[in-house]
Amino acid sequence: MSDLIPPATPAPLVVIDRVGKSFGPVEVLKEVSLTVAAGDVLSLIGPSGSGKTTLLRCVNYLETYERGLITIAGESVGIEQLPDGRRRRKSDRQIAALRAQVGMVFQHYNLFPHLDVLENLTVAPCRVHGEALGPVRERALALLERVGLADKRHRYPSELSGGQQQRVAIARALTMQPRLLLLDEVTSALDPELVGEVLDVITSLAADGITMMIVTHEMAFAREVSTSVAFMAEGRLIENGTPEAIFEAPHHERLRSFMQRYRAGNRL
Amino acid sequence: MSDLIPPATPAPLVVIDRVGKSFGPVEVLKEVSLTVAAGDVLSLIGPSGSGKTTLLRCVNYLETYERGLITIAGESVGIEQLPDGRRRRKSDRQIAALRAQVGMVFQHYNLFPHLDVLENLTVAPCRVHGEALGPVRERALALLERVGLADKRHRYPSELSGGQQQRVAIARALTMQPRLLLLDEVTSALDPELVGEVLDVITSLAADGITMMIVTHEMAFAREVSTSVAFMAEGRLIENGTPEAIFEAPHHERLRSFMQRYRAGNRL
Amino acid sequence: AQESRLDTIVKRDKVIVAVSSTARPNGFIDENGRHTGFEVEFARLMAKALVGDPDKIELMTTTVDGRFPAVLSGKADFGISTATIYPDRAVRLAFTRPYIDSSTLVVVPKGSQIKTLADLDNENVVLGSTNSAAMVDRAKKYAPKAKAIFFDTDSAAALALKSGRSTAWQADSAAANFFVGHNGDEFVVLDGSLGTINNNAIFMKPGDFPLWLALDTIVREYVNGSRYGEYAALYKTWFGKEPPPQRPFNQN
Amino acid sequence: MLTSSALYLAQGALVTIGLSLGIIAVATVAGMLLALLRLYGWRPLGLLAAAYGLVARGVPLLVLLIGSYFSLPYLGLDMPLWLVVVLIGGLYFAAYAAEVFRAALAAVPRTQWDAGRALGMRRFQLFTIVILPQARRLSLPPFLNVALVAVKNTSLVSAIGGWELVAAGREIGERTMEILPAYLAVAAFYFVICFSISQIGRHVEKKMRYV
Amino acid sequence: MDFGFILNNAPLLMEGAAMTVALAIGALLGATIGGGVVAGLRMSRHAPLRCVGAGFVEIMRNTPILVQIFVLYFGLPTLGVHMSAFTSAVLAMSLQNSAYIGEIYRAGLESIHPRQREAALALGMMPGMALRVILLPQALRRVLPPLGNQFIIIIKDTSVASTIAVAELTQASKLLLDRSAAPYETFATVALIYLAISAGVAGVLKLAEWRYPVRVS
Ligand SMILES: Nc1ncnc2c1ncn2[C@@H]1O[C@H](COP(=O)(O)OP(=O)(O)OP(=O)(O)O)[C@@H](O)[C@H]1O
Ligand SMILES: Nc1ncnc2c1ncn2[C@@H]1O[C@H](COP(=O)(O)OP(=O)(O)OP(=O)(O)O)[C@@H](O)[C@H]1O
Ligand SMILES: [Mg+2]
Ligand SMILES: [Mg+2]
Repeated sequence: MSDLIPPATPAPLVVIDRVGKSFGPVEVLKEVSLTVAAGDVLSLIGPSGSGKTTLLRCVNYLETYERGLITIAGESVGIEQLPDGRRRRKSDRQIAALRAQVGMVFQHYNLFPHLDVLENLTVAPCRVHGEALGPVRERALALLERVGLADKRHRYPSELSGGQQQRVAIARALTMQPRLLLLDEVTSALDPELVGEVLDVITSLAADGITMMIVTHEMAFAREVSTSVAFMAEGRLIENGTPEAIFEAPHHERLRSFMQRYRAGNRL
Repeated sequence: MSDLIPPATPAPLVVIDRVGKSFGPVEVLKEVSLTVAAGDVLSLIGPSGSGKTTLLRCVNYLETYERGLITIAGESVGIEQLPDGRRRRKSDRQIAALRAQVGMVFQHYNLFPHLDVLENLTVAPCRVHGEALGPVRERALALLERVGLADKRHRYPSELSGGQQQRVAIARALTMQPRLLLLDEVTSALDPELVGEVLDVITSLAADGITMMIVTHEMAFAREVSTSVAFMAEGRLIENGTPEAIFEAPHHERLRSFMQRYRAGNRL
Repeated sequence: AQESRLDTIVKRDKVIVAVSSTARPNGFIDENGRHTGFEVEFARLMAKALVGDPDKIELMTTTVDGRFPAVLSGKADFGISTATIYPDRAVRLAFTRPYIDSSTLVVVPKGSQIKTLADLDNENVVLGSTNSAAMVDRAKKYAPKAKAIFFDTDSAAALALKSGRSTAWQADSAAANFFVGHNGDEFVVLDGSLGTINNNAIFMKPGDFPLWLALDTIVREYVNGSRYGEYAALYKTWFGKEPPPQRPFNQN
Repeated sequence: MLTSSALYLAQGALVTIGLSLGIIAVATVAGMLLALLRLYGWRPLGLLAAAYGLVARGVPLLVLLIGSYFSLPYLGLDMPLWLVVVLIGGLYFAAYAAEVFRAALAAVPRTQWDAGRALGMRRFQLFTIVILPQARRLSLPPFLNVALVAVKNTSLVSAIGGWELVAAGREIGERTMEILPAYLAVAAFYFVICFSISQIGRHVEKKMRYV
Repeated sequence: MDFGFILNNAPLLMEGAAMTVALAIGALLGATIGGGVVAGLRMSRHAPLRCVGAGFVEIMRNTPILVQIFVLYFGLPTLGVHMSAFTSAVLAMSLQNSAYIGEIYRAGLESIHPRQREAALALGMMPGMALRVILLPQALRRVLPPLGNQFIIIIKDTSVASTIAVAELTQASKLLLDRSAAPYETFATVALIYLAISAGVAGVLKLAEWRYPVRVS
């Protein structure tokens, strides 16, 4: 099984091994298997309701999964496989330690409304890692600068426009200096200028060796930024490969029709 | 002034006349003037934080404005200009009557969490306009069918994915059969397939003669669907015109640089 | 001048009396659910004298907190509810002459260190009682060294003695005798009474002379005069012994 | 004798239930009005409502009951006891309920108001269709608290000549001079009453668990 | 109305008021902390703990404080446990109000959108820290008004301690009433003192509300 992979080899950072999940009677993830190598940028694409968000949440163990196993750097996520085959939830401490290395940006931003922009960025590094405020502040301000919001550092989230909130959420995840970053439709509220900027940010992060999993609907973005692309539909992973393979030479019928719609939309 | 325009002439449906608005010390709308003819589809584009959402909210009087006047079909929105120059808020009844004719879809959907999907659609026509449930239900189901969610009619919003919620929100606004529809980044949470569908919906609505104001970051979408485009930056309306004029022959420096980024992004 | 309450009573052909339902044996609900007790039955005798029928009476049951407001507000015509005549009270309430002399007894567990009333004045004694002015004053006067604790009702004070929260309990003779009568194998009454005799009297709103005169006269006729026989029978029923002999009011 | 005591307590419990329901009904309506005044009302009226809340909550109910029941005759208002209790108790707990409702109403996000307004709802419609149903869920547990305190405070009516469960228990206790078993029996009756109310509350709360 | 005797007995009332404040402070602290424990149990991931929490809440909330106080004060000595009247009163009030306050905490926390907790967890916070740093500060503003209610109820519930011979304000007033037969003056005075104490607590809570405003957000 996947947790037998020795961590010394240049192993994939994330291994998703036949993961299944249901909400009540509804099966939303069906035997999804996928690996993400360290330094990879993986884009998850697929129609609405296909389970992309759910899969991302499982990688962070914000959602539990009933079947299969996810491992990050050889360590299983959230669940311990006991020798007798039973599954046991890991301790809160173990789960938190894992999450501290995995950054996540949500589709709904989920900023903390009672903290101002700067506090939103500094609260986790200071309280979770016990870092001193000074350097964290520096880092946070630099990140805010990078996303063009340094002047809004003392505003509260409710006083920001949608795109501004989105950028704060990205900066917040980055202030934790994660080794794996999960992004759920981070560009949806951004204008083309900013999409370009975020793209730059992500590219430079990739260059820094940060592994990323990105859920997105913007194919151009997916194509530009990622080293591999995975297509999901109805809870299954239908096809994955290099961006070229997926966009130029889709095998699967479902993916082909999806791409067709996309090209039809983009021809405009 | 704009409220002197006789309603008999083929007048513009929406007239925004030198509108200004501030949040405390921050001026977010500066002398914005714009007209939208009946049957027009206007796209509002511009960088994040430029005031697009705020302008849209003013048209619905969800946000008050301190300077200038907005009129819809010759009737001033929210504010009465008294002969002596003072401004007075209109009565709740007047404001509600106006809003009932103006549909709005929010960036964050704002569905009612305590009502199921169908109830979200029928509540306003039935309770506000006193229409009979029967025909409203028919209409609502037809709309749900059109956005591909007929099978989810008894789900609650919290059980839907982002894109599904987005589509319910669009259907909810349409059930009111508005003559003016305000859309705030309605395609941001949709995958390309659905963007295409929503596009179809919007095109057919335009064919039905419904006037629309659309805030969007997707230039391809803006170009395809709209009869005119307005570009905002830093609270000002910088330039407006036909899609061709804006996308092909931008005059203003600010718009040109914005378009450049967009093309750079889309070349991928 | 205002109409006297007396006329109201006669016209109404019924009296309204504030009494207690939680002070055995003076006023309580018996096993059959009937509201009875010495004071309640005495109230019926008052009704008999006032309107000619002991059953032409409406009993208004209040707690200690509400008994005085009940008559001051006029909700009740007068009250018979273990009210001791007390100088401070007489400023604001009108009292008739007393309808009973009661004494205060002290109950202790059998085998207690406390053998006499004099033993009460000791640091080790915890003296429980109800929270009435007379009890508080007596505790201060006769057992200043003892720790005094006060409860809302006699039954709570009795419970304190039973559970060891107090080592002695001072109570109205009626309540003390009743309790020891039921728990005779565990508790005894000390000899003698603590302090002087209390006078319990009918109380009413002040300033209504005709009513006061009528009530006072009726009480005199029961306690000292022509109807002593009825009073004596009532007394015997509830306290199991003869009442003090007829005497002029100022005797004690 | 044991059964007759139980019957006696049951009669008292019925009175307690009746008074409680009356008080809770008045408190709910009046409390909602007070909360509305404080949140959305004309400012001076809002301040007045706040002052009312402070005073009404600060003064013991016993004092209010005695003060009002025995003073109303002076004002020429000779209301029956139960009516005084329901009104005074209701207005008293309205002050508590108002705080609960105020917090719950304020917790409904502003975006919900926006959504309702955009659909052309007027204030009242918006409030009843969108805001109130959502506030109900948040207010339920603390409102249940207030309701249960109200139930237990009905025992104060014995001070003004009323009779209910505790009075019945005390009468039995004083008759036998055995107060503890009587009180335990009273507690059992209270438990049945209050548990029923809180179960209803929980059931409603569960049904509203949609977020 | 004649308040002369009240002035003469002012020391008695003041001593009573001081005892009332002492009882209230003890019970407020006990219940505020106990409420946290109760809410923790009620919202626990483990079903047995949730059951314990629910059972505690039902028993405490659905029986009168008077009976709980009697059981602690009169009942426990027969089991050999001796607590002073003051301790018994504070303990009984703390226990009962832990149930009430626990429910208030729970309602407040459950009203915070689950996404907030997720965001905190995703940043690597432990559940406890997410609670302290992210959830509680947001819940506080929704909880302050009902919490204020409960605090004031506690203050007035201290009067039950008079039934077990604690010389607090209500007992002092009953004595004064019994002595003077002046109910209106006595009640008015006592009401004012309770009002003053409650207003003090309400004032402190208003300060907190100033920091965590209760308004539509
Ligand atoms: N809490 C829930 N209860 C029941 N069903 C759920 C729940 N959350 C999600 N689902 C269902 O699971 C499916 C997958 O949802 P998910 O949010 O992962 O989709 P997605 O691929 O991210 O879609 P989108 O692109 O629209 O965001 C959807 O059909 C959704 O309705
Ligand atoms: N309540 C508020 N208080 C203070 N400033 C606000 C408030 N709401 C919006 N703003 C500011 O007003 C400006 C315009 O905001 P608006 O939401 O209209 O932008 P937008 O063009 O819709 O941006 P986006 O594309 O990111 O949604 C922003 O700079 C924002 O920070
Ligand atoms: Mg999603
Ligand atoms: Mg916007």
